[in-house]
Amino acid sequence: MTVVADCALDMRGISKTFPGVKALSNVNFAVKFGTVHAVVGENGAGKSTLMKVLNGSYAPTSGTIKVGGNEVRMRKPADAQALGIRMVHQEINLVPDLTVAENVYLGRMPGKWTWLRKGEMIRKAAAVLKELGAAINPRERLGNLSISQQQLVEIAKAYAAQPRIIVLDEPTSSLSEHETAALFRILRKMRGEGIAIIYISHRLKEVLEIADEVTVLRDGSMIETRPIEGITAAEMIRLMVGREVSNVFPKSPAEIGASVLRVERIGDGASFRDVSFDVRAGEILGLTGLVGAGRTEVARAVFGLSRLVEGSVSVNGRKVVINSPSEAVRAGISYVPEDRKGDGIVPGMSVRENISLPILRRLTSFGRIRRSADRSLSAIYVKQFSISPPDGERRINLLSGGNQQKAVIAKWLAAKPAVLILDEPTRGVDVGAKAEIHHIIGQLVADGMAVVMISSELPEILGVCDRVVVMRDGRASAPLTRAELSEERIMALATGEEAA
Amino acid sequence: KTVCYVTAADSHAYATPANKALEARAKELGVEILSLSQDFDVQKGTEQLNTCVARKVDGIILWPLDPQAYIPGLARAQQANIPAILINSPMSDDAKPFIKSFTGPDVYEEGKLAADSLSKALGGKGSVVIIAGQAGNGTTIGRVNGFTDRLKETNADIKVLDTVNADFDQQKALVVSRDLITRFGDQITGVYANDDTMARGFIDAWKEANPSKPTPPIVGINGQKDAFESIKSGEMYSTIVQSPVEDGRLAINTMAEIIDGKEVKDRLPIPLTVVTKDNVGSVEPAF
Amino acid sequence: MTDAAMEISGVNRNDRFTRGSRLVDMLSKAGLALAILAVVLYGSFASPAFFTAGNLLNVLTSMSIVGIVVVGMTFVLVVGGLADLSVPATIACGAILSLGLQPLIGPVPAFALAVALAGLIGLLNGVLVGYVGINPIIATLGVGTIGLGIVQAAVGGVIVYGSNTASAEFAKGRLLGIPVVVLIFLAIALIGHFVLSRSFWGRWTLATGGNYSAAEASAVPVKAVKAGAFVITALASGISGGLLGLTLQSARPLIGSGYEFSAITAVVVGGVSIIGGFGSVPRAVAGLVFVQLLTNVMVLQGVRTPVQGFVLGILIVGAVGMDAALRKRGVA
Amino acid sequence: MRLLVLASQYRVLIILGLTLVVSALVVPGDLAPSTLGLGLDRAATIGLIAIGLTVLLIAGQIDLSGGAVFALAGIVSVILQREIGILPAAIVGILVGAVAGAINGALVVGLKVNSLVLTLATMLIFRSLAHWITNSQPVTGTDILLSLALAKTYLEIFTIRSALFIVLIVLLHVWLTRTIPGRNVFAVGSNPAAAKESGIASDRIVFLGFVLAGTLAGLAGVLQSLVTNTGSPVFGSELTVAVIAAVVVGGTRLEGGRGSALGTLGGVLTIGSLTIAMEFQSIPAYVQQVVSGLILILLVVLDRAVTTKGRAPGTRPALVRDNPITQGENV
Ligand SMILES: Nc1ncnc2c1ncn2[C@@H]1O[C@H](COP(=O)(O)OP(=O)(O)OP(=O)(O)O)[C@@H](O)[C@H]1O
Ligand SMILES: Nc1ncnc2c1ncn2[C@@H]1O[C@H](COP(=O)(O)OP(=O)(O)OP(=O)(O)O)[C@@H](O)[C@H]1O
Ligand SMILES: [Mg+2]
Ligand SMILES: [Mg+2]
Repeated sequence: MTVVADCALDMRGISKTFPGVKALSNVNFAVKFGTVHAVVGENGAGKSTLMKVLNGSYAPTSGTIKVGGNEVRMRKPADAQALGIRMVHQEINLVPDLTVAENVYLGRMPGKWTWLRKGEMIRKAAAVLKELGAAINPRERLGNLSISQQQLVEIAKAYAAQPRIIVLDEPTSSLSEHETAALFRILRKMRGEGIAIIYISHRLKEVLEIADEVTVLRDGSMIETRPIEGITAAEMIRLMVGREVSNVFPKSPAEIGASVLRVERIGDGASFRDVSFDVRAGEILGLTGLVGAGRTEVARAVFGLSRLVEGSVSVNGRKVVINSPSEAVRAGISYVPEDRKGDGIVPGMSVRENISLPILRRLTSFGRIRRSADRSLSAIYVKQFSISPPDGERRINLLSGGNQQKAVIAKWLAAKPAVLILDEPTRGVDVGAKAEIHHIIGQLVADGMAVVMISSELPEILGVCDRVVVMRDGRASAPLTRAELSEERIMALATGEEAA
Repeated sequence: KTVCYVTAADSHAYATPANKALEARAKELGVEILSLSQDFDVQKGTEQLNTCVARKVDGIILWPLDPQAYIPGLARAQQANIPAILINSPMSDDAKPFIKSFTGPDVYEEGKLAADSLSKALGGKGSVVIIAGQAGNGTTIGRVNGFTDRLKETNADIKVLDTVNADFDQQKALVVSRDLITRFGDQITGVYANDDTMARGFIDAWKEANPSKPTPPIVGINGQKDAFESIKSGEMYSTIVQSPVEDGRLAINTMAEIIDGKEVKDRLPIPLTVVTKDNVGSVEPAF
Repeated sequence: MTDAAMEISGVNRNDRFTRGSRLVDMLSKAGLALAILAVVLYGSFASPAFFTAGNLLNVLTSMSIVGIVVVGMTFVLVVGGLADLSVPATIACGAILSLGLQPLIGPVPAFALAVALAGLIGLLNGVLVGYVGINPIIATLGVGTIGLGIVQAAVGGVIVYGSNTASAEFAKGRLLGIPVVVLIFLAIALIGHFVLSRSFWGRWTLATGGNYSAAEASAVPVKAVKAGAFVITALASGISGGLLGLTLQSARPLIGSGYEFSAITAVVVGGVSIIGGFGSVPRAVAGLVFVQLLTNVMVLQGVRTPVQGFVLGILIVGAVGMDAALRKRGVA
Repeated sequence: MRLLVLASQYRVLIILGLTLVVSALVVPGDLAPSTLGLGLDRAATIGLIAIGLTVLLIAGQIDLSGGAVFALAGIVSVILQREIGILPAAIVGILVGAVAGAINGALVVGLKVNSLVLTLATMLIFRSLAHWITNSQPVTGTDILLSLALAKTYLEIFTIRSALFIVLIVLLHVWLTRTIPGRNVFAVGSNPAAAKESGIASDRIVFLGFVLAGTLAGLAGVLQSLVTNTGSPVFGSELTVAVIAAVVVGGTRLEGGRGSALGTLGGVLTIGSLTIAMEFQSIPAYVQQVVSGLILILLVVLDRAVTTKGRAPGTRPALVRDNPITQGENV
């Protein structure tokens, strides 16, 4: 195939309609070889859909695609791969029962005829993982890895295929700064090799750092493509939301009260131990650290989704023993999980049914769900959180990621908790929705709620938290107060290296 | 001496008393019984014959569930010099060379007796439905064919409206009978059920549909207790008593004779008694 | 989208969202009704005996026993429990005990005890599936085998006869011209429908089937809910078996064989998803009605048993195929 | 804990060993080669079908129609003996199995329906066909001597049937562990969406898996019919459950993505020798039922105990949660 000029990809007039949603309308999108092309937009703007069209996962309703100057039709992902297109999905898309190496080479394992050359495969996979700075054993069963490790394997898989065009759909959403840096090194190297890189992220700082060009999508339409020079984050945000977004990280002005949740020397016998912290009314406690540091496990154990083997938990000064989420809810603890698709939503149910799920018993009389109570509950939150579309009867899996996230938070607020644990509440959420979520959190603490926020995004942690606990290898640091907070300090605690 | 007994099932209204009688009698005779249950699975039975041969037993009593499938196994037993006899159900003539004897009721004969009995009840004229057992089952085949062949043989003016399978199951018989009654209504002047359980199903369906009308003459087989009650009350015309106890005892007696080196007849039927209102008081029900 | 909702959003960004799936949604709901109608029409033309009160009542009576099981099985499928294969054992348990215990403790306590013991089998299933996390097919297969083995050992294979005529009369009798079993079936179906669609337990069942971990993380007692579906099915089968015993006045260990397949067939033809999270009792019952009417028409036409099985098989293929196709269009 | 994990990894061997030891104690001469051969032959029918089912289960599918295909193929091979001779008839019988498998596969892949329900339906269809073409009567072959020859044991252990089974299962082991298509079967069963995204032709793999399962069920049925010189529409009705039990006892997971040929071999042998041992003891069928049921459940519970607790406590199951047995319905 002859490469016409340096145009790697040219998508023209792409539209895609789902039952009930026009996800893309008449989008034009072109990418040059040897550049990093960022795609930004609010949740539900259609970024992932556009990429899935490019990847052959979805057939476009209309439009043409040219790869390397030639018009192509792709019916399945294999067609796209034959053209040298590789995609790292927003959602992890790997085979849990195969080894890491087999996953990296899934669909193109090396070998003569059909015999599997295992040794070679493992060697190559190890090399690729090392290059990505990931300490993962290629022989390990993939299902045993943490999400972020799986994310790294997903990237390794695309990279190892030596594509001509690589699509990364929010690859860093579950990566730490450290791993993100390693990824960027690789991306720069690939750019140097003339590969076309499409990079989707909600983290505009990353976009400004790595991208050469940026395309903004809004509501399924292409708004603008621009070189990165001369564009600012604020301008990108304006293009994305079509309005000015002022304070991205509002500081919480709330008054701090008595300690609400206190955990003392808790451990689960495996991923963490000797973890202590407390949260007070009106306070946001940040919980941060590198990937796999054990933050999620702490939260899940406190919420009764897994077992504690040592230590104690008290709420409002009373010791509580929590063995199941319903006991946690009764004790006044709510938990917004990090894995929205897996733990957050029941896809076949409406927004209304999802919101009322944890407190269903409170809405029933004689076993029967009181319909009016059910409806008004969801109506309140749909309005308060401006969930879009504002229709509680819509099936929640038809909403965009950010709106799903708002519904999940709403679900947990409906339980009227004393303390709310949020695990990566803004992961993969666009700036607009992020600001809204931060605003909601601010309101909550102003009303005297205690909030624990787990996040990997340092600016977010620095921006909203009153105190921060840093975890490393299953151990927690002493809380840092606002005065002690700095990016360097946190990184030092998270990596275990003394700050320079 | 050890005898291998490949029975139809361990847990069955007819087989269980037959097995018990056989084993009790064996004890009296000082014969040890190795009892294997096919659970109504032919394939299992064919393989169990191999187990018997491997155990080097002194004789095999087989309850066949298929007219043919056991022949290779029986041949292997013969090669190993193990005498074999059949209990309860016949096999095709091809099996003759491999067995010493067949003891038990003649299911084909039962079909014939049933045909005669029903003919008599109908005065040689009418139209009947047959409620048959499991499709493909040897007993079903014998009992149905004996019946229809006999009707042909005697040139009776009796038409078979339909033959349906109800798997020797009362509930299934109830369901198919409802449909038969809806379909044929008053055309049904007689009923032949392959066993009393299914006859019961028909009676219940009839009473549902025509609460006040008396049932047409119904002929069953087996001689169960409840069939006797039905005959007394006039709901059923006749049944044929085939005693499982006799069945079991005759088989082991015959095998004992064979082991002792005596010659036995190649066909030893157990007595079959047709029970109607006339003799229902004087005959013992089978089970 | 309601007008009020439009007002709240205020902006016109939401005209991207339409309700494209409505038609397909309707079709998947109405499909079965149309199919039933077609069978009824065909049956009425083909056989004069079909559209008579007597015949239709027969169909209703015949389907009542399995219908009770269908109500329970719906819960199992909706909760994501695939299928309960121990139904033959629970039916046998219900039938044999409700007859066998009559002379000892009287008909009503016998019935109650039979159903309770059947429920115990269900509890065992439920614990294995819900709490231990064993695949339902394997668990119910194993428990069913064990249960049936014990039942057989207990009665030694002989037939158990009923000894109480009053209870037999009641079970075979009619109330207002409708057979008692039909009334019991309808009552159980109504209760089942209420529980699944209106009560918190039903919502929990749907949520657990829809996304197990999300339901767990939403404070739904998922293990109990999953186990509950099997207990419900076992209780239903126990009742069904008890009624079967009472109407037949006799019971054998293998009395319930085949009921599990009939029940699953009905539920699946009714369009209840086998992966869970979706389905309702009326749908399952409609599936049952359809299968039973079709079988009835074939019987009235004198179609032979093997051919009936053949047609039924093709029908299930058609039903699940259509359901899958419609679902794919309805919601991707 | 360690011990449990070990026990679970080698459970098939352990159980098999236990069964053999116990039966050696209670049965005179059980460990004689001829008795072992008996167990093996007994296991061969289940085993042949289990080979196909192992592949299907790993690929996240299930086939309940095996028993019916078994009967149908046997009937065809017997009926045709008179017309075209024994060997061609046998081949046609096996082909019938292949075609039945292809029908299953095409329907599952084409309609994108759950295979549990679909093969439940085709089971009904194939079984009805078997009754239909035989008019529900068993049919008889032409050559009874062949049956005897086929059932002969060689080297005191192997019959043709059991030798065939052993060879095929070893081949399956190599294929599953050492070849790319073999590994892809695991991928398809473990996460169908990811397999598809990676360019693996999962539809083709699933389809061929069904063809394989059908062919092997056909082969087993033809062999059975030759050995008994009979084709019967009621053959194999108890088979499917036994086969599933054997495969699951062997450690293959019903949800797809995990399993092994050697495990299946162990499972099949366990069930075979268990049956023989219990039969030698004249244990009533219902007690046998209870025992097999208990073993099945105990094994699966043990498996559960180690797979959930074997990992560090508190860790959560993998993120990718698509349950492949449900694959097809919501792609
Ligand atoms: N399979 C689908 N069926 C129906 N609607 C869909 C489907 N996939 C996406 N959508 C809808 O299409 C729109 C665009 O979604 P898409 O996932 O492309 O957004 P996105 O820009 O990637 O958002 P995010 O930043 O949250 O990942 C959303 O409204 C979404 O709800
Ligand atoms: N799916 C999983 N299966 C097995 N172990 C896991 C899984 N997910 C995480 N772990 C392990 O649990 C430990 C703590 O992980 P956890 O997810 O709590 O960390 P985290 O700080 O929340 O990081 P992140 O959420 O960014 O991955 C790690 O050792 C990790 O390897
Ligand atoms: Mg996206
Ligand atoms: Mg985490």
